[in-house]
Amino acid sequence: MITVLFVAFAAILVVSSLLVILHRNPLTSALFLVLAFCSLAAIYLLLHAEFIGLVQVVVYAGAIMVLFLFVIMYLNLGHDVESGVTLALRRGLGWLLGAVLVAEGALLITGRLAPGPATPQALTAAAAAAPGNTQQVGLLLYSRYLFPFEITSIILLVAMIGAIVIARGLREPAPAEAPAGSAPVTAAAPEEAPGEDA
Amino acid sequence: MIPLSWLLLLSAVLFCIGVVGVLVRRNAIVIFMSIELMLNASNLAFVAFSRHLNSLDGQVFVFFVMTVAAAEVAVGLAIIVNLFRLRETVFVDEINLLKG
Amino acid sequence: MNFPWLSWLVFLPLAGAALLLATPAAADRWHRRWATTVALAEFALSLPLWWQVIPWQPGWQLVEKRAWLPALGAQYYLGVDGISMLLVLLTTLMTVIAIIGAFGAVRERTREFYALLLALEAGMIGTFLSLDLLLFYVFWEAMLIPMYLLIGAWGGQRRVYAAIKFFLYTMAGSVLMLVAILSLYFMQKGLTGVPTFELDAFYAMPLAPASQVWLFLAFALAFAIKVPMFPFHTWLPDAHVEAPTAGSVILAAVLLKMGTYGFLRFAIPLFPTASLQFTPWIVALALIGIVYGALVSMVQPDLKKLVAYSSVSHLGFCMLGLYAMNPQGFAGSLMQMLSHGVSTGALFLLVGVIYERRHTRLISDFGGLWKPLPVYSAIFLVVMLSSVGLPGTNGFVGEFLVLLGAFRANWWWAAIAATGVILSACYMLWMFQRVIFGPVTHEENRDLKDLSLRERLVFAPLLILIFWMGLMPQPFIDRMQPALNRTLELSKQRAAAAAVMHTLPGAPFRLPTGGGR
Amino acid sequence: MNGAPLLWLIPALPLAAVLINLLLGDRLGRRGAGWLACGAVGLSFAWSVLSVLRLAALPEAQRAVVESVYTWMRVGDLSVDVSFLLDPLSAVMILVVTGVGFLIHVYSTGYMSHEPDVRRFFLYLNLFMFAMLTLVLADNFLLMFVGWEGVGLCSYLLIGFWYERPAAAAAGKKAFIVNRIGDFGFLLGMFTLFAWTGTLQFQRMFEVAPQLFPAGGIVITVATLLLFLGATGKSAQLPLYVWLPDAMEGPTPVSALIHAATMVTAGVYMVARTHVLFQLAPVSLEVVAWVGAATALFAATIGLAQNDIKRVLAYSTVSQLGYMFMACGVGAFTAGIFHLMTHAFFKALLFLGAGSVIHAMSGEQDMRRMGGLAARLPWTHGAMLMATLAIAGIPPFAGFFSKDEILASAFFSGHPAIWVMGLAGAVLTAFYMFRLYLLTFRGRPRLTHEAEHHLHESPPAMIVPLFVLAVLSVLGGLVGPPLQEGGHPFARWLAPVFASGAHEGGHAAAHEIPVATEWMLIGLSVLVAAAGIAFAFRAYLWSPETATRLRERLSGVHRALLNKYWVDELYEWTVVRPVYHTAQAFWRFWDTKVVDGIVNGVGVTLEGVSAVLRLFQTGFVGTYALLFTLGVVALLLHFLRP
Repeated sequence: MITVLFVAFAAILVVSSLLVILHRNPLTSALFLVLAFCSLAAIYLLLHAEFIGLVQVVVYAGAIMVLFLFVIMYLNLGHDVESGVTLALRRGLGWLLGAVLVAEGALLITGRLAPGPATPQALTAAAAAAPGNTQQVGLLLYSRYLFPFEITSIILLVAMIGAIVIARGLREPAPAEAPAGSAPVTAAAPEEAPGEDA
Repeated sequence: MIPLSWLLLLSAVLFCIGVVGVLVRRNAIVIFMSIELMLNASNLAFVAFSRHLNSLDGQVFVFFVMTVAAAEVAVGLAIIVNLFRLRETVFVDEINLLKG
Repeated sequence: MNFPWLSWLVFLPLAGAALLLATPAAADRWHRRWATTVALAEFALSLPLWWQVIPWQPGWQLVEKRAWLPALGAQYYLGVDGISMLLVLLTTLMTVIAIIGAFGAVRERTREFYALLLALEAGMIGTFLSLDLLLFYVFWEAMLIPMYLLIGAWGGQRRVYAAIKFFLYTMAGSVLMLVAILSLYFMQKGLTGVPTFELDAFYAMPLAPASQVWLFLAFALAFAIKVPMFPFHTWLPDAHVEAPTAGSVILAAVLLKMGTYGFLRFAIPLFPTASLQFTPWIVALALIGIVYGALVSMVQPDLKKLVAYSSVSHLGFCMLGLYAMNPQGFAGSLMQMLSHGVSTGALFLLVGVIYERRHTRLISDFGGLWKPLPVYSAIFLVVMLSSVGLPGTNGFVGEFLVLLGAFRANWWWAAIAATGVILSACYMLWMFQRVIFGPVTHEENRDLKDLSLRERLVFAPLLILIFWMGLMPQPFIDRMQPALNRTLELSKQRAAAAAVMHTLPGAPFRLPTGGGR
Repeated sequence: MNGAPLLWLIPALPLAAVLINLLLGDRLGRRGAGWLACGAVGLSFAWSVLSVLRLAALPEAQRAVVESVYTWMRVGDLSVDVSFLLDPLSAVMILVVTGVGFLIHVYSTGYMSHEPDVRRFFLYLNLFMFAMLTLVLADNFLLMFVGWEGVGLCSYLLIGFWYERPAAAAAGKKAFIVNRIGDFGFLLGMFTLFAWTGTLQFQRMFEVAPQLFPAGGIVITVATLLLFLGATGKSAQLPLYVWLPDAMEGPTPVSALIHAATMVTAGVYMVARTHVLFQLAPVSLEVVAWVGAATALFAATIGLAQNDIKRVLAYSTVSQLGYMFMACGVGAFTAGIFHLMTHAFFKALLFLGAGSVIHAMSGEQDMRRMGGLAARLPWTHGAMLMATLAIAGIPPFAGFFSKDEILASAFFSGHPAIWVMGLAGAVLTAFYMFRLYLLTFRGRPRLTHEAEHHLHESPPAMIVPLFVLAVLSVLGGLVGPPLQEGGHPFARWLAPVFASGAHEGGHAAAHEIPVATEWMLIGLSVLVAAAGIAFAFRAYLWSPETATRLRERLSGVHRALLNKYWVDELYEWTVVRPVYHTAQAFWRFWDTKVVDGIVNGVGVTLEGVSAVLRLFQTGFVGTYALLFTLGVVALLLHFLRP
């Protein structure tokens, strides 16, 4: 039963991500990406990683994609025009490389993976009965990974500041005669804070 | 139960789609999305192994990957917005200031 | 000896240079005075070495050993013996001469100029005194920088090209040497477990002939470039032509001796079997260097290039002396180093004098200088004769001993080298005739003013040295001979040890006895 | 020899004069410099005479005084010290050098009286005396080599004394370089001897040599030939004689002192000094004899056609030196030295006489513009006549005795061909010497009016030395009359030096030859000399047109002689030019193109490679991503490798 679900979600996932890169209109690509993220979250749930699944939905689908959509809308991009011979060459090469990578990945995974148990260990009874996955992850997060946890918060802070500074736009060196404090050439786009963490 | 190799295969396919996206598309934002795909592929592999080895470290890592992804998107999009403001274009192959 | 004599010798000029940099840029007269006092102090400090170093006492003297990089086992290990004492004296003397000689030459940025000169002196003395291979390598490279800047900043038109060529050429060679030093270090560590760069440790370490070959080649290349030997010599004329007078004097007088000193101190004793194996090649290059250098200098239009190529020829003699592998050859080689330092240093000063007055180095621009500059021409005559190796001057003693040593090693070596004696007479006399003799051809030469008192003061010690070393060389020979014989003995023992270690077909150490006795 | 011999005083005196001259500088004044120089050489001459007398007082066997001053070089088994040796041979030499030198110094004060830079002239002259005396008194090869190159240097300086004349400077350079080529041989000879005998000291080497070197062995022959190469360089023999005629650019007293009396004889002295070695190598002796004879004849022929009075004398010197080497070559070293001494007298006189003539003619050297000077320059004419008779070999004069002895030795030592060449040379010598005499002193005066006006006899300072030399030219020969049992006094004086070495054997000592043939030889040589003189008189005095007719008929030969067989041009094309062009080729092609080419080439190739690599920086993010992925693919491939 689970395998059927898994196959279904995997199929959705692959198709939607293919469409993401194939579709001309970035907006539709973005939406397909949301679909891909959700199917991925589903797969996480199948793997008993509930916390990650939910966080995936909230962070990726919720925050990041919203940001994407906002920017796409903001820049109101039209259709991507994909033409020109160099581009064709690049696309051909791109696909070729993609295929080669997939083949290599497949060979590596099927051929060479450590002989370990092909199927995941059956869940021990205790593990299944243990408190919820989120609690365990939380415990782990605040015990062994406390330090990296704090660092991620700093990363986010840095990213925020970075985004604000960049998005404020290049304050062209004001021409000598223009008074210093004149409004920047381009209107500063209000920047919505990046998706906060879970 | 879902065999590990399938999961890894799926993540490999997902990753390759991301790579192709980066290589093929001209639009910076779509490239960005493809990068997100690649990140998620790795998350999938993490979770797969976490499940397989029955240790939660994998999931914690996925958590960290996500925060980094979020930060990256924020900064990336800010750059793209700025780029658009300066060059009126988002197409990557029209921006070659760093030509050797 | 509690007084750290050698450290003072190395770091006094460095301190002088540092203090000099602190002075304001404009006061160039002060810079000159300060540089002269420091150089004179350094010379005064080095003079007592002449009596203090007891020639026949084996081993190093006035030794100073302090831990430097304990982790690596590298020590700050200075010591002196007969050979390095003489070379240090040559360095300090020629630095004083160069600084006083080139007083008027440099006008702008004098502060940096003199600071670099003093730093260069410190580097040179350090190289001669260091007995720890890593320390030696540090000083060896440290010398390059001031010289590079001297040529690069105060040189002639093509100074940048010349400076870079000089730097890269020497660097390329010495990098290989570093590799060799390190491999020696690891061999030593492997063999005795004690990580050290001490020269004595390497002297004691038996080396199989096979491994000696590559190490020897690395060392030999680094030193051959510095000598310079035949194929690696093209940096010298460029460096000399573009260098300012003071730089050129020191470059010729001391820097070129680093190469031959390196062979004498490191290449031959450390890898005697390989040295013997490559003797034919090195002697061939030396002989080519002698004849080729002389021939090429014959046709040089530029005075400085002529003297530069003559240095190639003279140092060819040094190398020939070294690779004759007998007491006369060694003594002749070291004497030739000292006398070449004095006479070529003087030659470059002489060229500098007329360059300062006429701002040209082309022989065709001069002619009949005897009439306007009698004193200058007389000094030029004596220095020219010393460079040609007239008996009674210092040039002859070195050349004679080298030729004698070469003859005993292999008679036709001396035959070919002796043609260099004729050729050196040819190019020097032809140059002398075109520059000094003959009627005054160019109007500008007619009213050149003769040497000032300062310039005469500079040449006085050189002339005295030329005749002292020529007529009474025995004090010099007595001081160098015990050290040279020890090096020779050491090489023989090590070669014998190496031959035993690895039954190499052929090459048991056979000193080429040449003729009857 | 009671008390310290103080031999070093002899060379030290002129050296002291040099130093005083240098230090006092201009304060010395022109006359002061002259007196200082002459005084120093005079004292040196006096001390030499005293030392020789003290030497003569010693019994014949121990007539060799060695005085070591200090150790010069001691390296390994080489030990050389500055030490002087006085024995009959060097006694003769120092007397000749200081005696004739003193006379020439006195003459120079007169001759160079109006020369502005006379102080520098006397400085060089004294330096030369120091170098020559060191050479002659040296007790080992190395010190002799110091003197050897020292005299080479002084001849370079003195030839180029009038440095403003390019010809003089070039001649000086030529002299030094040709000498250097000779010294090359000398140096190598010295090394060979040292390598085999382990010493450079004459006496020790001569004791060891006979046992060490098998007679006629390769090594000793090569060594002696190398030494002889050095001698030819210094004494201007074939093939290295080219520098002597050009050396006439220098002032005349220089030619007299250096290029007649002293320096050029150094080669002969060296061969005589090392006679022990030469006798061990008969092949070398043959070479010496033949080169000597060839040079004598060759130079005499050139002398016939020269018009410059000093050039004639120069070629005559080369020829007479040929005779000396011929004498040594046939083993008659005594005769060689005897001729050296007599030649020093009359040749110095000839040069000084010529100098006096040139001085009188205010610089004119071409004989074609002289003539009939006998009346106007009586003293010079008288002295020159005696010298010309001496060199021609007319009996009472010195030249006859020494040249006759050489010819006799050549005849009796079994070298008939050499004897014939000697005789021919004698005829030519007599002819060209009297041609010189007649053209300058007799016949129609061909002076230019201006020269005629200035003609004046030389001052006494020049005439007195002329006459002293004239007396010596006349009486000098009496020291060695022929037909003396047990050798003439001069031979007996030199006996200890030459007899002590190898056996005198091979060559018949003077006294065993039958008296009748001896007289026949004397008569023949006188006859030959007379014939030469007669022919000269006929050609240049009684019927001048014979000379012109002769010249037309043999115009080809005449031109060859006039141009000195084009030897200079030959050397220019075969040696100087190729050396110059190889040097050019080395420099222009080899040094700048090849060696520097490689060095710069390395730089250029690096630049090229980096230019190629730059192409990858296209600026497109896509390209970078592509490369990135290629990298990953390659990496994975690596893992896939079996």
